Amino acid sequence: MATTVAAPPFAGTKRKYESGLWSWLATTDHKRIGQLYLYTALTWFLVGGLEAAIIRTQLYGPNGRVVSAETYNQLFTMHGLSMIFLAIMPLSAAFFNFLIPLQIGARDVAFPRLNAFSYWVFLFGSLVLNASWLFHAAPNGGWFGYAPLSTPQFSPGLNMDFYVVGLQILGVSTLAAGFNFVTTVINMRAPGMHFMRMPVFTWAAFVTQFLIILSFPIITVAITFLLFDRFFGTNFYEISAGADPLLWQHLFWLFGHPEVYILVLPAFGLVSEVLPTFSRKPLFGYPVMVYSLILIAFLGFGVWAHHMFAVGMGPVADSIFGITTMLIAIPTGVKIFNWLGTMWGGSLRFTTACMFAIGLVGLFTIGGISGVMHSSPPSDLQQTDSYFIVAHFHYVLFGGSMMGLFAGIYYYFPKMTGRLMSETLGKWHFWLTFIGMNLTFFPMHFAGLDGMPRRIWSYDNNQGWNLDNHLSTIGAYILVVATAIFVVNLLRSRKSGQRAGNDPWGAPTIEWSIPSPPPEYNFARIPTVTSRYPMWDAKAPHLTSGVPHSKEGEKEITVSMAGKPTGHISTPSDVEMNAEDVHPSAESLGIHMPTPTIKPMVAAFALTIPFIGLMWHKSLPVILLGAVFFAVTLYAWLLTPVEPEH
Amino acid sequence: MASAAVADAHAEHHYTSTGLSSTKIAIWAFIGSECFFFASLISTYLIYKGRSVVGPFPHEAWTNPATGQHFKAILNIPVTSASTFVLLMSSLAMVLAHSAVVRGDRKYSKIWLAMTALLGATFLGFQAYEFTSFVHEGLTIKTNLFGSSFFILTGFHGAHVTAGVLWLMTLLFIDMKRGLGPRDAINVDICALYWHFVDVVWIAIFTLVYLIQ
Amino acid sequence: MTADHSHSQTTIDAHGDAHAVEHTHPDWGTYKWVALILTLITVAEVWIYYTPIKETRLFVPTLLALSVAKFAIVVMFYMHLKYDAKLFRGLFVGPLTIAILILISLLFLFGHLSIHAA
Amino acid sequence: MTGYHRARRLLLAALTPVFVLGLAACSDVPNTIFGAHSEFGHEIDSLTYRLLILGGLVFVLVEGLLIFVLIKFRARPGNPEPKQTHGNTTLEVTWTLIPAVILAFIAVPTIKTIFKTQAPAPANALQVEVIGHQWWWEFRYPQYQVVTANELYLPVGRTINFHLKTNDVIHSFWIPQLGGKRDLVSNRTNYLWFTPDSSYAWNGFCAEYCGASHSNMRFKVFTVSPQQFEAYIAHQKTGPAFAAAGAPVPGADTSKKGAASPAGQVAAAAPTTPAPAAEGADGIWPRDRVPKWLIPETPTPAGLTISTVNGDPARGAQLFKTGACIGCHTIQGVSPGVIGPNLTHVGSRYTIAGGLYPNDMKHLALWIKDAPAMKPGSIMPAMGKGLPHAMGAYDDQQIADIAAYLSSLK
Ligand code: HEA
Ligand code: HEA
Ligand code: CUA
Ligand SMILES: [Cu+2]
Repeated sequence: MATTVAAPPFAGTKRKYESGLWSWLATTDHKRIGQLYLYTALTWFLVGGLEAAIIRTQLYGPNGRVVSAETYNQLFTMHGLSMIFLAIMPLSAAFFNFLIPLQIGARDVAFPRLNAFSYWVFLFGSLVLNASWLFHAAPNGGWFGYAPLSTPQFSPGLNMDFYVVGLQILGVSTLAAGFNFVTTVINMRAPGMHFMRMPVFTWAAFVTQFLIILSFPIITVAITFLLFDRFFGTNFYEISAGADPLLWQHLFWLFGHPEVYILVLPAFGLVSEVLPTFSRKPLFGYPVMVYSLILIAFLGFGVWAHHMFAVGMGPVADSIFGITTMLIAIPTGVKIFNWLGTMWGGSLRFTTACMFAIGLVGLFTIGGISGVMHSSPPSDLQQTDSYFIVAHFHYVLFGGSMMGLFAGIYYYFPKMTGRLMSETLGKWHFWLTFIGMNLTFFPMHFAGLDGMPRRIWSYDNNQGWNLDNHLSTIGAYILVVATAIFVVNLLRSRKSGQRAGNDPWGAPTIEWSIPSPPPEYNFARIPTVTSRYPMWDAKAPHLTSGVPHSKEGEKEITVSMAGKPTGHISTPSDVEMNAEDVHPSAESLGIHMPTPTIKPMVAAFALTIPFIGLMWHKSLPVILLGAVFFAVTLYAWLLTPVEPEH
Repeated sequence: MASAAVADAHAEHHYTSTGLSSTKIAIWAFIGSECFFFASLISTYLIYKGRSVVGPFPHEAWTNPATGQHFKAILNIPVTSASTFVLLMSSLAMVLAHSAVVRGDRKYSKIWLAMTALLGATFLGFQAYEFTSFVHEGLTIKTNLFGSSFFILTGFHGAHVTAGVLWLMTLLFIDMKRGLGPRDAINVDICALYWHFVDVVWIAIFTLVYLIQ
Repeated sequence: MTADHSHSQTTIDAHGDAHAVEHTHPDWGTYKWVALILTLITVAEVWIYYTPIKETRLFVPTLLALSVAKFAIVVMFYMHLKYDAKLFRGLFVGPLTIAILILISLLFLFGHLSIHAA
Repeated sequence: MTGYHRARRLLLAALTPVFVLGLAACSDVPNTIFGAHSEFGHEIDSLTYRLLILGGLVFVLVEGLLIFVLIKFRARPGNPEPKQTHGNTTLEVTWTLIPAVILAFIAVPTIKTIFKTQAPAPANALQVEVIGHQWWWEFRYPQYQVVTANELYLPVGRTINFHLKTNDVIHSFWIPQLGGKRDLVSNRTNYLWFTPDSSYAWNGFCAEYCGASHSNMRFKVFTVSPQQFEAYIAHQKTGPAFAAAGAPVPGADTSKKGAASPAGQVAAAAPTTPAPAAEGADGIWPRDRVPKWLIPETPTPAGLTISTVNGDPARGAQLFKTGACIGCHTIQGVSPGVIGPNLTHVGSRYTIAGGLYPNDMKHLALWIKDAPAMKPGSIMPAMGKGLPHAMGAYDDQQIADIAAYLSSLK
């Protein structure tokens, strides 16, 4: 269990870089980077949602004329891109950053500066992608930018240039983070934190990183081809040269399907943390939960062509991909049922976090079932590219990923900020989201079954789609309100939320044994872990005694917080110990933390320059200058040691 | 991103759960990822094999029906065999450099590092020659599907070699400045792993692209 | 052939890094043989390219076999995966396998391979 | 069939709540995928019903269980700390197996249906070439050398084998009521076959995003009696009703993809007699049987007006022949253009512009005046005088004349 000494009295000299804007630009602290990810991603979520709101307004009635067809095409493309690459993935990344080191008992990630680099590349990439709006030339080829529509012949404008360049930059960020977290989980676990003791979120994150580092190279290649086609006249997707459009489709979905699990597994992980805490029971079937994660990820590489059932791959391929796709329902089902098993016999506390987690269990299942309906190729011929698909993926993406991430935000906000989010506003947020989300996306099933194709700018009257679309749009507006409430709650609670102790929820894992927010070094002394639920072993021996997840005779836990009696289990009323400044400094504890540096940020900035040069009339000087600048910053960064020599 | 890992390992002289070096884990993860990168490039080359609507072609001559212009088969096996051998030898030099560093043998570490970089540069020289002569024979990146997929595949491999050469020269530079000792072994080791992987990729390319028709 | 080499090696760089596993590399004694074998295989590959074998249906399988051998040797000895921690083997062989499977299935999907032809 | 009826009954039992909602959500549903009107559609339907039933089952089971748990195990003041269970192998095996079994019940019929529906089409099938264009449809009957656009006539009871090709980007051919879609993939030809089993009119859509006017790439399908189909074909083979003077142009290059009908040969063969006046004799779907949802209600762009809609066909014919129109459009015996839709019998269609507007003088005239305004991204340039990027400089009267000419082409 987590054994960490009560820290020596505070010798408080603020280190430089410790406050102000500079401290954020130069930070290598995984917790700060996590928050940078969080707030950036939430902003993009609002943008993506705003795009969605406009889409829904346009579709409210037949023959809508709110936006032009061209604008509409840019809107849904950017909506998809923003939500997937700028909202959900970075939101997950926020939790990877903030949580993994805390959950495995580490001081930081394996490569703190690479971590900062990843964030800054993400930020600049997302800005480049959205800069397209300024030129009225946002990507307009759909989020999977099918060739040949995306080739210069059919998309001569800047639009798809932004797509290519934006995704290429974002890819660098995601890959860099991927290697970083793989290494972190493998190598930075505290003593005794065996793989099969790791919190399930860390497991989910770990598996996700493999999906990332194995699937992103593929999209990188696909996009590189498109980049060369668009900028240097190669023929990869050039129809007149005999190119085969299915090349893009296969490469894209080879990435695209693993991607959808990249989007949902972290949410699964968060829910697997939240449900046990609020059922006051350990996760049901921990090993199976871990194996199913691995199995889902593995199968995820063998199903990509289920997005292509209408392209005419022939009966054999259709059958194979249909079957492999169905198989994925099994490990996923196991997760659903094990979550139910976790709650079964528990004593459920319906906090906002818990409600969102339960929301995932209920809503993701709906999306999963429609997914299985797609997996039957002949039936999918009637479903594909209709609103039935749109319904499916919003149930899995909003009902799955977003619900899980909201649960995570309410659950971990106190650990990030030391303050609780308002439960009242939280409940409002949940119920409005729950109602709005179903009202938005359930009717889409019917619209789809009634023959409404997706990605249509406007539809005609008396096609039988009007009511469905009215409802969807009203639902979307409810979601806008819900989200607004969430934003307000978040901003207010940061400043004036109720103080949270180390462990406001009575949670089982070691990140709750340290102060909220944690000191930069996380653990005054690296804990030694002897079970899956160390905090429960310590706090409620009578509960956990004799239970396989804990070792007999090791029940006492000392929670590291300045001047607090050991063994104390904090409650939201422990106000004083949360103020940042009561933490003893790293020096006073003789802990060496990485020196803050802005080199990663500069390097990230340099990296984007060649891409911009590419779009800017392929200006060779800019490209070369950028490349050299990048090389220089890279050397400057890599040749300075992480920590002051000691 | 692997290069970013070189000096960046926070965990290097801290406790690690596996007792293994973090940078080394990262580089292996990176290599695993690179497998997918090159698998995609090679797949594309093979998929587009024989699908070009106009020549020139890799293995057989072609006369342009419109202009009557004649093109001979593009690929030049003897030259490429030579460059393949060069790259193979560079791998040998690399391992010797590494064990020299591990031994703390300043003299030979410098020699072999330099030798590796030199052989790598030679390989690039071969590739430059190959590319220019192909262009003269009428195959550019724009000519046909073969041209596009061939130049991008081998070009990206060449880019990897270039990065490797720069990395080696950096190590050589450090060696000359302050000398690489056993405690730097790990940094040379990961560079070596990268270098050998690039070599291994070429082994696949040489067979799948050049020899098999 | 490698056992004693790697042994002597261990003692040499024991002071290198804390972990013997990582550094039981073979040395020149092994490397020269490896290099020789690799060279011979390469020669063989190019040689059969210029022999009648090229026309037979054995050509492709032989070449594949040879390059797989080369590939494996470099990975095992030069990248010392043979001597190194299992973890690294997993990190490399796992992805490599999936990547190759994907490559093969793509060739099937684009009709370059098919059951009866093969 | 019977299987599918049983399935349907079961379904209604299992999914009443969902269906009530469903029906509420769509009172009048011309394009529903259910109760399809071809054997292909039936195959798919029965599979889809099966999926809905089993899916509904899982849905009810999981959500029911969830709600039960939430009520039963909610924290109440003073209830004891729950028992710390860590899993239960038998249970976990069970809920691994049950889904597996359910999936088997899905997989087997799925595979069966795949091979059934993707078997080669019967030899005697009617061959129809479907060629996608941004953003309209070209339909060709190679066996009859007939080319038409955006409105497709099919005989009931005869299998139709579609050859799906595209002239540019990927499109997707979808008639929800007749069966599932197939993509039109550049540099490839896809096939899709089915046998319509009842005579009616259907909406068709482009289902794959294909650029600016993807939403405006619609088409209409009429399944007619074999006799009526013969009449239709016969009529299509004749020259335009308004046989304006002018020698048949030499056959347009048919070898080229997307080329027009071999005007030369056909025109030579076909006496250019005026089309029979009687409704139906020309095989055209009778106006009084046109369902209301077949006729588009698309509003015309604000600010785009035409001052007159009564023109003189004869003058229109002259303008057409001397104007830019001939560069893009084929009118049998008049013009060879192959870029736009074949207009030989445009007057006998119910819609124009890829099913976007009803085919009347007003819309025709507005279309000719400013196509890009009428249909975003349209490749047909504006013809009206003084309009931005206008290709022609026709005043409203001239436009009305051309419109009159075209509508006369029954
Ligand atoms: C979070 C992202 C996410 C997730 C997790 C999933 C999960 C699944 N998806 Fe989905 N999918 C998308 C995101 C996602 N999808 C997106 C974005 C698209 C559209 C892309 C685009 O075109 O723009 C898409 C499209 C898509 C298609 C292509 C449709 C088409 O375009 O024609 C298919 C086809 O098979 C499919 C199938 C599945 C299946 C079988 C699962 C399975 O993993 C679901 C498994 C889960 C369950 C089944 C529920 C729980 C299980 C039980 C309760 C056990 C019992 C259940 C049964 C026995 C049925 N999805
Ligand atoms: C995780 C991914 C994700 C999420 C969360 C969403 C969320 C939503 N999506 Fe979307 N969607 C996609 C991923 C996602 N979507 C993808 C991948 C596509 C396919 C794109 C393509 O075809 O290429 C798609 C396509 C898509 C379509 C189909 C477009 C078409 O085919 O023509 C529609 C139509 O209704 C839609 C609607 C919505 C709505 C209403 C929401 C709502 O849930 C949004 C809710 C969020 C908000 C409402 C936040 C906004 C809040 C405010 C603006 C308040 C501001 C307040 C303050 C600033 C204080 N989405
Ligand atoms: Cu054609 Cu969409
Ligand atoms: Cu998928």
